[in-house]
Amino acid sequence: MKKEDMIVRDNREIAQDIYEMVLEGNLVGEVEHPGEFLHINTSRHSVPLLRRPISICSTDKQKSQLTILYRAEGQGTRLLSTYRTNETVDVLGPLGNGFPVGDVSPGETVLLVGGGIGVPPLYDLATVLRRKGATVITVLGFSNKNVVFYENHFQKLGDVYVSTIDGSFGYDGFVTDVIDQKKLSFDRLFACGPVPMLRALEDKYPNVKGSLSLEERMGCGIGVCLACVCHTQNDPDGSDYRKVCSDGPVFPWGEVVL
Amino acid sequence: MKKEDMIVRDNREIAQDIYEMVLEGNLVGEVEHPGEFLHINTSRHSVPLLRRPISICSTDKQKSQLTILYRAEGQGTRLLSTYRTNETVDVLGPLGNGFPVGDVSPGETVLLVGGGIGVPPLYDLATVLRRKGATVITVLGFSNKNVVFYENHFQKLGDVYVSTIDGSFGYDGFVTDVIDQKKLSFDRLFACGPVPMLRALEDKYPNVKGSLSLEERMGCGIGVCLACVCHTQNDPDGSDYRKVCSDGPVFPWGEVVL
Amino acid sequence: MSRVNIDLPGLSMKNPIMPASGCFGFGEEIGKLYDLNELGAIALKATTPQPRYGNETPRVAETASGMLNAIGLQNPGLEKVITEQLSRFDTIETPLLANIAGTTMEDYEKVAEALSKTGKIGALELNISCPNVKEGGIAFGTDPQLAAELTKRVKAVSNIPVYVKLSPNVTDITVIAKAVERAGADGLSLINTLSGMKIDRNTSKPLLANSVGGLSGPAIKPIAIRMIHEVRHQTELPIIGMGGVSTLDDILDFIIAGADAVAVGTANFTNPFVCLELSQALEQSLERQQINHLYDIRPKEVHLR
Amino acid sequence: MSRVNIDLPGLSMKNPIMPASGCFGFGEEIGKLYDLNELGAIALKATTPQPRYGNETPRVAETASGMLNAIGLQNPGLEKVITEQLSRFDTIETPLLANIAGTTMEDYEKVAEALSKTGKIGALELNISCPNVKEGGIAFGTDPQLAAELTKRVKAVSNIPVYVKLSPNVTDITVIAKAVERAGADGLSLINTLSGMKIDRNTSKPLLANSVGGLSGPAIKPIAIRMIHEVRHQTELPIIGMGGVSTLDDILDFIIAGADAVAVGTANFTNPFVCLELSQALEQSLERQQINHLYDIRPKEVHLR
Ligand SMILES: Cc1cc2nc3c(=O)[nH]c(=O)nc-3n(C[C@H](O)[C@H](O)[C@H](O)COP(=O)(O)OP(=O)(O)OC[C@H]3O[C@@H](n4cnc5c(N)ncnc54)[C@H](O)[C@@H]3O)c2cc1C
Ligand SMILES: Cc1cc2nc3c(=O)[nH]c(=O)nc-3n(C[C@H](O)[C@H](O)[C@H](O)COP(=O)(O)OP(=O)(O)OC[C@H]3O[C@@H](n4cnc5c(N)ncnc54)[C@H](O)[C@@H]3O)c2cc1C
Ligand SMILES: Cc1cc2nc3c(=O)[nH]c(=O)nc-3n(C[C@H](O)[C@H](O)[C@H](O)COP(=O)(O)O)c2cc1C
Ligand SMILES: Cc1cc2nc3c(=O)[nH]c(=O)nc-3n(C[C@H](O)[C@H](O)[C@H](O)COP(=O)(O)O)c2cc1C
Ligand code: FES
Ligand code: FES
Repeated sequence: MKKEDMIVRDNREIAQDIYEMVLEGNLVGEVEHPGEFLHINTSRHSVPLLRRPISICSTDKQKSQLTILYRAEGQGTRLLSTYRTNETVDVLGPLGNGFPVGDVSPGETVLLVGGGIGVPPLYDLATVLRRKGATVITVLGFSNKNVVFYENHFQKLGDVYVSTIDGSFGYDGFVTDVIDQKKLSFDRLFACGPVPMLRALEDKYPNVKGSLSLEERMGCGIGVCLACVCHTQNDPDGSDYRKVCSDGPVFPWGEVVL
Repeated sequence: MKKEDMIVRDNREIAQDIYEMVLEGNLVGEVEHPGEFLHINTSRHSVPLLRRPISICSTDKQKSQLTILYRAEGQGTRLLSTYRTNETVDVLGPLGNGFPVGDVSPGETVLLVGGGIGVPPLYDLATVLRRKGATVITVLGFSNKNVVFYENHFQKLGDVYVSTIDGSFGYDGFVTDVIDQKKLSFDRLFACGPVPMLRALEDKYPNVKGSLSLEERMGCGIGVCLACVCHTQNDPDGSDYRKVCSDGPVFPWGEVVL
Repeated sequence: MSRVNIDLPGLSMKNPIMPASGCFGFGEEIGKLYDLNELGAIALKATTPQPRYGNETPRVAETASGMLNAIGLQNPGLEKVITEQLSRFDTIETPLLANIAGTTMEDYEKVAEALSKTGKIGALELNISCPNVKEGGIAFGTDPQLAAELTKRVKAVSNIPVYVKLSPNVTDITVIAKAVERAGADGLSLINTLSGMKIDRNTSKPLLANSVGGLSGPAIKPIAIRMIHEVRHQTELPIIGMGGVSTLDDILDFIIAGADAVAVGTANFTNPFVCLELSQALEQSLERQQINHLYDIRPKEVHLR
Repeated sequence: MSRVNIDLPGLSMKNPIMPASGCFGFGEEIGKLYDLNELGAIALKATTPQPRYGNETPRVAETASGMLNAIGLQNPGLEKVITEQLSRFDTIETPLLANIAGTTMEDYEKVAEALSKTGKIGALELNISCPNVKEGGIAFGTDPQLAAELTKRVKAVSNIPVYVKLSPNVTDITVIAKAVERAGADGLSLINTLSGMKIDRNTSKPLLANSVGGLSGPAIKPIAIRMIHEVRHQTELPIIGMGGVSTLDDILDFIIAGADAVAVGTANFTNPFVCLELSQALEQSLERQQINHLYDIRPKEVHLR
């Protein structure tokens, strides 16, 4: 983990309010697993005060560069969208555990399910899985066609199905509808996206092998402040917990309460 | 008075930590007297919260442009120094009364005395006085040679004497030392600079015709909050006051308590 | 009935927005910038029986997302307020909330009686919470019994509604709120500034001439919201909420937390047009969202009144 | 004797900087980032007799130059703190300040006695001011008599110095400070967080699951400075000052206002290296200015101790 002023190499809007940012710095050398995240200080002053957790979408270790995708929505992410090439941004990372790609064997079929701004970490994951010889099927859900992104990127790595809630692009409905309709079968499932999506997937496939990546409001991002805890599923007295930032953000299927 | 997002046309360091900024906007059309000031919001968020009062140094009504000079020192002025050409900055102004150039007759000799970052408004003043046919003598005091600015500009308008406190440039000592040494004589005196300088001038020339421009910490800049008051000199019960922002910042010689 | 008009005791407001006391003077300067009829109401600068010069300068200091002020209740005094300031509003329909301060109960009574008799004031606001003057009513603001007695006495001499402006510098603001409610207050204003200090490291002394000043601005908003929420659940009185409001979102937050109207203070210094802009933005926003009335954005529990 | 070392009861500190309780856990994570021996002291997360899960999430919310937290005293409980957390410090010389919380006086006594017996703790810090737990000692923090009684009882069972951590959510913090001083406290910590609330406009409800949270960060610094200044002039006890510290200038302001040591809370979340960086920057700055000892920057009046 490093705290580094990374250099912005690119920062552009690739879909409505969705930005792709390329950052360069030594920190890239420490990235190990897809699904790790950065904790980004979007200001040089105290507004906004807290860092923003953003997943690493892909890395290029040769160039010491990594790419993140984010939705410019609230105060911090909107500020992030104003950074220009060659400015620096204060980044803490890489943080979190990432997806357990070590468990995947060559030849396995892995289903990746991403919802909205949960899609980015799956791209790095898909790349690594392909390199390992796994077959990757990706199902991406967005709210409407204006916010669809990276469909083409994923297509280079395997079959891709895109759905939108309003039907304005790809299949009409939720990711689970697409999986049903296409009768997709798989050996393992990795998912990242809004909690209702994750919950629908867990309800549908209670016993699948796989992991999901969670979001929670964070303070420190490194396990110190206990802002980001969640309950575990088999915990009769409700005292057990996981920290999303340092025990997660990726948890084994069925481990934490959604 | 307008509140306007003015366009930055230039913003460059002209001496150590001293910046010259050119701003363009309709507000320029409302500038009337040398010595008026702008109240500048240096941030788009709440840090720093308050505007910064900065004098208008010169105006070009044809181009709807004006120039300010400021020292990048604290939080707000340092932020101001980061603005780039074509960005906009939130400005309230013009504010304040300005120097009473209407009182000056052609042929009068006017002594302008400026100290440090009190120099800027005198430049516009000198220009207007010259246009009126007055003879302008300028004495500028700075702390050292690295922070001397606009000497050449003033030279085009009349005799200029520069002193530095450490003697590293021009005459050695305070502005009052130069006036003594050079035995400068004049019909009227306009001054702007640190309070000790103004006080020294008032002590030296208690009965001169003239005005001085004051600084005080401000809230609103428009006379509402009563942050910027000062006492008046002939006020036995101490209840009389002037607001620097709206009654001033320029006051007749001997009117307010320094 | 518009989407934004509201009716509070003595203040029939075309929208819920008013400048906060001390942040608008007596309307002279800002009245030149826009038509004061656009405002829901106007809270005037504190009036004391006698003229006051206030504290020495520096009177303001900046802090992170906030400012400290120690103006010290500078005002021209009761007589001049009546003769020189109130006539400005003769052609303006916006109701006035006259803020009153003093050192003794008699001070408050005197000003309240005289102002209410002018017929030009919609309601009175008792500033029992100014932290910047040693004798500035601060004890009235922190002691429930004194606050109640003052309220009762002012009510007795006033023929218009009386709001009490509460101090946040207390252990439990609901105790004071309930005390003044029982004593007959018609409404509450909260919060006044929090007592704070800034050090001037050049001198190793407090920066403000008065040492201590009142903290206002966005920094105090979470405290204001919490206190309004608490008080809302403990009294039935209308609440004029304030503390750090500068955006439309802030206005909505205050209404949701339980304020019936919202006052804007410090933000007037950064943007003298802010109250006008917020009034317009609020109405437009409700229209866009087809919300019939502002209060419909509140959760059910808050509909106490 | 370095320029920055200071000696407080139970805490012999190589510099005046320590992480504030709850903002450093039990040193596990940040101990991996730098050598904890560089710190003046370490305030540990609050320990309660039994393990606590704390509040549901969301537990944090952002405000202008501040944050609200409602962690709810999550901690592994006294037993595990002793068996699993304290051994981490066996090779570290930095003195520990163990923060204690509870619901009853007995809770505090139990934890204080057990922790002081371990021989690994330099001093205890009674958290009588956590605003995030209904039973979390908040009454102790606002009632001078209860605060004094608690202090007395904890002193009786502890063989190490006891600091009392004061709540800012009171009308007069000096009353509590003097009460615990008379009751035998060895030092004071101030300030804890201010009680605040943020509205989630998507739901029209408080954003934090616990509704109310504690406000910390730069927003509260002027309030902290004011309270430290007040308390400094009313008691002789050493003061650990905190509230919004994140820069070297902040440290100096706190020392000038009357703090004897300075704790850094929220800033650790933005920059986990901040305590290390501040320790180094402070020593360098004094050296550059040839100031022999930190306390020399204080004005004379503050030299009460
Ligand atoms: C491990 C992890 C990985 C993430 N990866 C991405 C990503 O790759 N791209 C992306 O666009 N977003 C990602 N998010 C969500 C992203 O962190 C939030 O959208 C962002 O913090 C919102 O900040 P804001 O300034 O837009 O909103 P504001 O409303 O200003 O945020 C206010 C506060 O709430 C927090 N917050 C608000 N929404 C969320 C959320 N959904 N999750 C966590 N904290 C939140 C903010 O961090 C901040 O502290 C990730 C979240 C987590 C936890
Ligand atoms: C009428 C007027 C005209 C001025 N003209 C100029 C000018 O042309 N060029 C220039 O460089 N400076 C000028 N000043 C001074 C300038 O306003 C301050 O230097 C500036 O506000 C300091 O802000 P900061 O962000 O650097 O400092 P900070 O320390 O961040 O300021 C903190 C607060 O103190 C106030 N403050 C600090 N110093 C002063 C001061 N000397 N006067 C008033 N307020 C102060 C700031 O406005 C702010 O509210 C003028 C001041 C006044 C009153
Ligand atoms: C410069 C200034 C002067 C004030 N004067 C008064 C006053 O005279 N009477 C009063 O009741 N409140 C006064 N206040 C408090 C405000 O009315 C308001 O309660 C407080 O500032 C919080 O709101 P804000 O954060 O929007 O400024 C004053 C505040 C400021 C900043
Ligand atoms: C997330 C968080 C957890 C905290 N936990 C504790 C605690 O367990 N015990 C305690 O006495 N104070 C606790 N505090 C209060 C801090 O120790 C400190 O008093 C306060 O945050 C003000 O300092 P700051 O502005 O530097 O954060 C906590 C603060 C935060 C932000
Ligand atoms: S964000 Fe601080 S513990 Fe996870
Ligand atoms: S700055 Fe507000 S009255 Fe002058």
